[in-house]
Amino acid sequence: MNKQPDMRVKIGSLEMKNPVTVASGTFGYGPEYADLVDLDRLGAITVKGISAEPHIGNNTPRTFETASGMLNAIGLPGPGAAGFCEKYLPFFENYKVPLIVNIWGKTVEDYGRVTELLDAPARVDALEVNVSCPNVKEGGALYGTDVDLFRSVVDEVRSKTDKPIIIKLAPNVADIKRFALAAEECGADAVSIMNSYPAMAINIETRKPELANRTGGLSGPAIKPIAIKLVWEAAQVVNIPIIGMGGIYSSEDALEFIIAGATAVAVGTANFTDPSTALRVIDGIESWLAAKGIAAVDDLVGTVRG
Amino acid sequence: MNKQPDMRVKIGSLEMKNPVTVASGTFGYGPEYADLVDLDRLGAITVKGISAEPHIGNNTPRTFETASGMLNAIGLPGPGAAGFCEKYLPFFENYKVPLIVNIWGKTVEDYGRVTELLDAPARVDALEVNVSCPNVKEGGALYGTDVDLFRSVVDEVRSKTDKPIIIKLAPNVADIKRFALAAEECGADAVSIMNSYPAMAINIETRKPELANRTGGLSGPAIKPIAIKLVWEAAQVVNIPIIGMGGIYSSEDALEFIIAGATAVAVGTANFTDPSTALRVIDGIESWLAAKGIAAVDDLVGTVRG
Amino acid sequence: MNQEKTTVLEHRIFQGEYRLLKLSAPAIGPLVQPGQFVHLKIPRLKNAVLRRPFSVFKADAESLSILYKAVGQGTEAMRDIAPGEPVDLLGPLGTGFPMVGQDNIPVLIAGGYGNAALYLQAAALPVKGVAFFGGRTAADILCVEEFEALGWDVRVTTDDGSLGTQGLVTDALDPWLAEQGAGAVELFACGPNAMLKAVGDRAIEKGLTAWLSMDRNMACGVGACLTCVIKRKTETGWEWARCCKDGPVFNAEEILWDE
Amino acid sequence: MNQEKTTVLEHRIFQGEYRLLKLSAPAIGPLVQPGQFVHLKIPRLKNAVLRRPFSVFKADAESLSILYKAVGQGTEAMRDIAPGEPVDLLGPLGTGFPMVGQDNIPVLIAGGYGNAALYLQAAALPVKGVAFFGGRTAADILCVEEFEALGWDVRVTTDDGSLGTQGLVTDALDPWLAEQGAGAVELFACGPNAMLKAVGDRAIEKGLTAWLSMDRNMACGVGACLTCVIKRKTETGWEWARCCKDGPVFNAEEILWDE
Ligand SMILES: Cc1cc2nc3c(=O)[nH]c(=O)nc-3n(C[C@H](O)[C@H](O)[C@H](O)COP(=O)(O)OP(=O)(O)OC[C@H]3O[C@@H](n4cnc5c(N)ncnc54)[C@H](O)[C@@H]3O)c2cc1C
Ligand SMILES: Cc1cc2nc3c(=O)[nH]c(=O)nc-3n(C[C@H](O)[C@H](O)[C@H](O)COP(=O)(O)OP(=O)(O)OC[C@H]3O[C@@H](n4cnc5c(N)ncnc54)[C@H](O)[C@@H]3O)c2cc1C
Ligand SMILES: Cc1cc2nc3c(=O)[nH]c(=O)nc-3n(C[C@H](O)[C@H](O)[C@H](O)COP(=O)(O)O)c2cc1C
Ligand SMILES: Cc1cc2nc3c(=O)[nH]c(=O)nc-3n(C[C@H](O)[C@H](O)[C@H](O)COP(=O)(O)O)c2cc1C
Ligand code: FES
Ligand code: FES
Repeated sequence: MNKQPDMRVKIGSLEMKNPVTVASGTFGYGPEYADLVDLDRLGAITVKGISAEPHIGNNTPRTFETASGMLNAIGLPGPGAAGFCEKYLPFFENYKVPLIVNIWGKTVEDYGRVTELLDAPARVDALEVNVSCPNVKEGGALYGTDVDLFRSVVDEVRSKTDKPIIIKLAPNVADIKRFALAAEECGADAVSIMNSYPAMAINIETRKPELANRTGGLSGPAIKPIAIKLVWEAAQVVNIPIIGMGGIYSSEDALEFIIAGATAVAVGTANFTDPSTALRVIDGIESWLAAKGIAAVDDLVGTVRG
Repeated sequence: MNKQPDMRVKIGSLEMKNPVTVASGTFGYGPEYADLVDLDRLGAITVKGISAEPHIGNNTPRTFETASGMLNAIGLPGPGAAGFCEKYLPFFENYKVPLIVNIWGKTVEDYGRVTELLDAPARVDALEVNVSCPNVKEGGALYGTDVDLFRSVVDEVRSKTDKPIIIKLAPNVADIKRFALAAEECGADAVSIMNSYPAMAINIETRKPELANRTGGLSGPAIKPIAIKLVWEAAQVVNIPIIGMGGIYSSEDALEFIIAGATAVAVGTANFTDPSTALRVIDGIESWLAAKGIAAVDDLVGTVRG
Repeated sequence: MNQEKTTVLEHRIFQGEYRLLKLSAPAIGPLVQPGQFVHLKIPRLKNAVLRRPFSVFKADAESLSILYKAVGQGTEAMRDIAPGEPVDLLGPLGTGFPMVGQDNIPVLIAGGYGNAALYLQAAALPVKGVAFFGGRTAADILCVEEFEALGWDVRVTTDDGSLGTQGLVTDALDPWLAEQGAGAVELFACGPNAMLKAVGDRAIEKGLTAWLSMDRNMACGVGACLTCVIKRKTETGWEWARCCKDGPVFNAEEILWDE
Repeated sequence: MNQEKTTVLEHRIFQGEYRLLKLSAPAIGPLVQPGQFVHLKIPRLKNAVLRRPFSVFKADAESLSILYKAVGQGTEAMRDIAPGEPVDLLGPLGTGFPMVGQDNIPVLIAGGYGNAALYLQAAALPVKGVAFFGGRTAADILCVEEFEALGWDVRVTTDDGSLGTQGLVTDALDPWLAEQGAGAVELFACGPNAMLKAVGDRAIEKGLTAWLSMDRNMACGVGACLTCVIKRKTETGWEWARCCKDGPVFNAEEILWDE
């Protein structure tokens, strides 16, 4: 009884020793939480979104707290692919944890370029593709909500790397299944669900939006029920693994995602509330599986009943 | 100074003495809260969704609490239009409060029939059209997320009544503006934003969904930032009034919706938390306007800056 | 039905895992009928949108009290309620127990918080019959002495035999019922669903009247949201009845058990 | 930087609207440098996902304390923190104040909780110069005697003249600065943005070094989320610097004020 459960999962060819990563943008580029969290205990690290060129991001205020959640409109500032490789990849030489780099672009070509730049370094284990970005060429249409644009991005990224690619779906669509299927058809190794939800808050005294960017993305426990539904729906139609996220604060939350259909999960906003969350989630999943006599976390994926 | 502000607003030809109604499904058919709330103080009452024929609704459990919100999948049980008129309209003879009846159907013809049945009684002041329903004829496609089906419903309802019709938009679309504009083009008098957001929770011990219907709608403070964004977006493109709702718990919340672009607001889930919410919201808006020296609540609508 | 800002008069461990919360409630207290409940807004639990329903244990002109056990985030947060703190209450809610029928011997059957839910009825009934209390272990059996002081003949069963007879409440009830003449007995029950169903089945079988206080998750508590529905038999089949408004107390004959 | 489950040793009104919260923090307390802060998870405020940053007022090998004022839902909920309650803390965080330059006279300038943020620096500086404290009214001026006891020459200004001179802190600072020889003075400031900018402007104008502790809304507090950024001048223009990691203390020369 209570044998050590097998916590390993695979995202394409990426092997994670447990199903827990951190959500892009909530864990910096790696070093920031290293004092508080033993990075090598994570299934993988997912770093903040990187584009081909350096990017300045939005003005402040960039975040705002809401009921059981928060808004963010950081605006994807970052050092660019070359800057990231120079500044942060050496740090990861001291760690064994798999490294997932989140990427984005303003044009399809941008996505291709950043993929090429990050395909080269061996330390980059997988790419997560953020498609919740406006396409400057197409007048701001969103890659994540227009299925043709979406395909063009996935095709482009796929054509530029053999590393596992994870497509991070936008939640604000009428039918997530179409996008999950399109990702699978275009050769993606996995999808991740969900990005933060487009939202807004207005200060009634100043009558100005609380974020400099006016709108931002809602994350945290508030959105968990939305994320669970989207994961559950996508899991009905795709065979590629799903990385589930949205308000995970506990191992129970993570197990809910796994039962809904997620092979792995990511801890996001919870890092701000409690940096030990991801480690607690890993331990909690393991002891729950052991207590239930479930041999492997993979056996639990998508086992929702009724 | 501090003159009594003008709280009146108009939704098509419907005159509300203040901008606050209650959200359909959270306030029963009228009598349920009458002991606790002076109904005639409300700008309008909006009752639970009514269909042409009586309907049985979903099995239990029908609701589930989530972080700063709740899921519901009541399944639109109800006495049907004739039953409603017989059982509940006499009650309203004792009140002066405007009565908005929320309607729904499983086919376009259903929408037409319930409209006809509710067009007759003079006590029904306006219809709010719930389009977040699956169309049984079209294999479950949702009226609220398919713009052609959406138009067909609005056209049908419009053709059957001259009473003000308010189209209640589904939030789970990539671009709310298309639906708000379509409603306006089809002759709707107003749109209401938003219905609860499709969502889900799973019990990890039983591995069963927490709702008998598996999925349900997320409401409450959790979704307020989503609702504010949708109201703000729709307000950029339509000239008809918007009734804003989603997590309103205080006059500050209501003012945020009004500044975002809502002419009126509805209090939903908050009725369960505190039945006095709607009255507190009315009083709070009034004294805030007075304190700021704003002459009429209408002057505040859509005055977001920057 | 009122909404009242009550004040905490007393908050303490009552027995085992049960706590007693006594509130100053001059608007609600005097109106309470046996079997009714209050809907309590948990102070400071800002991520919770729903109130929690609790049977009224005792009530008088100035106050009321409830007995509760921590089973989830809401009831756990209730343990932080401080003396003197304001607590927003809706009540009294629901349709409680009727008077016992003429010449009938009343029998109370309780498990868990059912003892609290039946206390006012036990006090109000003019005739005192037998009260069957069941629970997992001794600590779960509440208020035996209080019911005895009211004049009830209390029979206790526990799953582990730590108090009274070992077994289920029905193990004590059945032999006792077998001794009674048909029609002379009327049952009033509150406890877990399985117990209520067992009681209801026996009543129907024996042609007795049984009043069951049903426990359903609630949202509004006042009949508006249609969350708490149970299937009630009609001539042609069944309809939904609202546990919060049409109940929580139903005649066992009305209930369609199909879950 | 540590994450520590601290325990509340003391929680009381300090002065006016300010409260003192003293925590047993053996892992964080001994590491604190002047000008650093802690990131506090507010107990029981379950609808809040973000911690709140507070300057460390005092710290020793076993404990640390903060001074705070209720300005919103988070700080209001903090008033419910009970003695003995566990409080989750991250700290010490950020880059604090440097030592005063050789031969410079240190000058402290504080408004609001700035007095708390400057206390450890006031204690650590080997030379004690002049401390300018500004506030709306007398109740906002904290710790005058404590700074005097450390050997500082404290000059108070209040908007309403209820303590010290009437006026802004700069009204007292300017004439004093005018009397000093250039280069002999080094400024350390914490307070509202307008005050910090006024201090920075004066320093740049006069060629003095000024260290400003900046206040920005924060999410992570550790440099990961890029919420708290301010514009820092570079040779070619500016870049974002993180208030929580690269600051909160910045050299006034670095800061690009454009808001
Ligand atoms: C009419 C009525 C009277 C009641 N009287 C009392 C009383 O006098 N004393 C008392 O202690 N409790 C009573 N209850 C039950 C009480 O309302 C629940 O224990 C409480 O709502 C649980 O809230 P929670 O947030 O702690 O649990 P949740 O977090 O909501 O749930 C935690 C666990 O409790 C279970 N649970 C949730 N709601 C209920 C419920 N209504 N009944 C049973 N289990 C539930 C859930 O399934 C879950 O496993 C009564 C319920 C009703 C409907
Ligand atoms: C490095 C640093 C050190 C600090 N040290 C102290 C201290 O020692 N004592 C102390 O009392 N406060 C200190 N603060 C400010 C403190 O963090 C805020 O007062 C607190 O976060 C407000 O939380 P809230 O939930 O009560 O307010 P919210 O509900 O978040 O906001 C309410 C109001 O407070 C304002 N507000 C929110 N955050 C801040 C902020 N960071 N600064 C100023 N106003 C804000 C909002 O604009 C709003 O008007 C410090 C802030 C920083 C960044
Ligand atoms: C401050 C912040 C920054 C984020 N930055 C990114 C990003 O750069 N790229 C991306 O794909 N997602 C980004 N996200 C979204 C998260 O990765 C995650 O999808 C979302 O927050 C939902 O998970 P959560 O509720 O656990 O936070 C960001 C989220 C937050 C809160
Ligand atoms: C229990 C419940 C029942 C509802 N029933 C209906 C309904 O019958 N028709 C409808 O259009 N919306 C219905 N809604 C949606 C609400 O009217 C409202 O749009 C939504 O709850 C968002 O507002 P809130 O966050 O203030 O609750 C229901 C919501 C709840 C919580
Ligand atoms: S709880 Fe709302 S109808 Fe019973
Ligand atoms: S608060 Fe996250 S980077 Fe400073």
